[in-house]
Amino acid sequence: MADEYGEHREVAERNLRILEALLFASAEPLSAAQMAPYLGEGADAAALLAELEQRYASRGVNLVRRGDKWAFRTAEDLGFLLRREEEENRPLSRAALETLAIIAYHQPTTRAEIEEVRGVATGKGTLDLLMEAGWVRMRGRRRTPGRPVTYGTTDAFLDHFGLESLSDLPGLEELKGSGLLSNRLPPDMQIPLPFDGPLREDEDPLDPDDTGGQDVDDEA
Amino acid sequence: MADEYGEHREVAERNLRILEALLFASAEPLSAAQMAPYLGEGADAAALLAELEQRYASRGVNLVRRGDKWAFRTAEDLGFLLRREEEENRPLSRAALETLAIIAYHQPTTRAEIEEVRGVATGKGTLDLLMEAGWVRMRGRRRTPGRPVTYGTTDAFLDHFGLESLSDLPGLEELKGSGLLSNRLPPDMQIPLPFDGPLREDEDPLDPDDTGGQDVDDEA
Amino acid sequence: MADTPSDWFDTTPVRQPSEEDVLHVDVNGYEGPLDLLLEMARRQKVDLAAVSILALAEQYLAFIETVRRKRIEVAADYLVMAAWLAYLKSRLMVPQAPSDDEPSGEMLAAMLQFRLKRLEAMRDAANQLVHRPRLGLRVYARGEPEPIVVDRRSIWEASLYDLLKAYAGQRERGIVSDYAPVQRTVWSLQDAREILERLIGESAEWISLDTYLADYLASPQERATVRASSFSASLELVRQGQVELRQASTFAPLFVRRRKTDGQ
Repeated sequence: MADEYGEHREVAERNLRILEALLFASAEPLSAAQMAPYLGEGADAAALLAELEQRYASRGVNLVRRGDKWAFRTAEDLGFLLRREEEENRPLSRAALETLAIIAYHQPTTRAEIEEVRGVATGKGTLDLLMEAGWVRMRGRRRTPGRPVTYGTTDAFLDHFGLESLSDLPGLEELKGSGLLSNRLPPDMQIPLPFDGPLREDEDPLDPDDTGGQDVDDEA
Repeated sequence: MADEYGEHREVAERNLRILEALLFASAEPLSAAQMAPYLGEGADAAALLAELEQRYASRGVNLVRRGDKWAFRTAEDLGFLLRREEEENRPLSRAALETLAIIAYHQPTTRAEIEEVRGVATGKGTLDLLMEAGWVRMRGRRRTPGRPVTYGTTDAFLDHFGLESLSDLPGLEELKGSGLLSNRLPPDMQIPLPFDGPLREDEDPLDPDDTGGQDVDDEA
Repeated sequence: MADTPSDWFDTTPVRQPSEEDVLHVDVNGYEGPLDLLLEMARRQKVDLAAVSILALAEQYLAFIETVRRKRIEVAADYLVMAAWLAYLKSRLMVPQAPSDDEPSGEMLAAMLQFRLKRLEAMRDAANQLVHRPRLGLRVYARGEPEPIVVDRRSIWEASLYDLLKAYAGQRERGIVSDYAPVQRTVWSLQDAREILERLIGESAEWISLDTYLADYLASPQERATVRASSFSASLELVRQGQVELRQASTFAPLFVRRRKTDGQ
């Protein structure tokens, strides 16, 4: 009896080795049916795969099931090994800088309003980039037709630009004084006071599925 | 004491999992130095790799050493199962294979020496082809008149032909014993062994513009 | 899974089995004179160490002679070897004089034997190498490697000054476009036609077009568009039979008048 069992184990081990090699070398996940022809007569591929799955469960590489197919994959908790971050310093593009400035001064503001000030359409990538940089956030939705998303700046924005609060942003007179704005400006020109408090009267909270840089304007 | 050992094992297991993940993920062999940054502080990469090699020795996938690098490869005895349709798209010519063997066993060696062994001029395409395959590299220049380029094999050569190191070259011992690796008669002189380490005394580094299969002999 | 092993190394240029064939073989079939010699030695079916170098030299020389008699071009390598073997043969056959500094025939023969053995050894080595369990033929790497993904995280650089400059710049741009609209007058064909019809009225006199348009041509910015549009409009009126145009010569003033209708 012991002999028979030993022989059985030996056959099973050989089959397990074959499965290991097949799964390792394959460029795509394999089904039990695809691997069965390589196994010895009468082998139970499903049972062998279950055993292999068990054996690798605690290893750095796991045998995982994808639909009815199997593949070796790096253990999920070690996924970080396969990622490497490289940081790259890059100047912000002019479009992004302008968009950010408008959001900073005019917040809460919508994409349409940004475009009105800039005089050109704002690429979705620009807003995405500013949100990815952590400087701009979606605040809510304006209570106007189309319910456009309102944008505002973040604490990281203040932090990066060395501002204690938005009220530190220079006003009209200061901009003139520093020469950034010329003196021949129309007398009615105004620079808004940025507002980053809680939602305003004309703002609704974001919808539950407003997560990324989505904007209902796009779907219109 | 038992606790300390247990803790030590736990750390080792985690490091083994990391090595498994890294080596499984990569198609190319990795050196201990490349993997060390991912291991915990003070980990002995060499000892861990030896342990991993041992663990996988009887599996369908083995951890093999290729020069100073390591890689997971399917077990040699299962090769017959895995043979793929594609096989080799362009088999090596006899001239290329002989040249490769001469470089492997006689390295560092020059083109003139290769030609001496073969008794025939080596087409330039032959060396190019071997370098393109990634098996042969230019090592340096011999400190003799004409400063001929010296050639040697690469880690990819070891990997492709399943050799742990050059000392695994088939029949090396007998060749050494019979004096057939020497360049001249009488064969009772000191027998040079294939050497792919750093530049030898009689080798200079390559010139800055030695990139491809160029050889100063050609320009002469 | 292919079942034919890639045994190409052993199957490359098939060697001639009989002595007869050798004589007809193209020298180009060999990888040089050493290869040819090795082939001849092998055909003696003895260990290379036991091969008679003298007999080999004679066989080689005879072969080259045959080939040359057939006026087949023989590569220089083969001729150099033939010359060397002729020399070797003479050294082997003539006893060495004591005063002779040249290498003995035996030494030369040993050297040739060594080279043949070394070439054969390298060939065997190549054969063994190629039949090793090679990567991608018998041994496989991970079929679906998981490459390391490099996340390029951009650290955006912008100063408060950049930000303020961008903002001020935009606000000023907006103002400039509000206060200094660049207006360009363009006479449409429709406008030109209406003006022209009004000016010509019922005048049947030949009057130059420029005279009619004098008021409008005063402004230099508008001169081109006024001329172009009214000329086009006048052509249209001619086509409709309402006016007539006359020009004495190229670039001369263009005269226009109302066309007389029949029965008037």
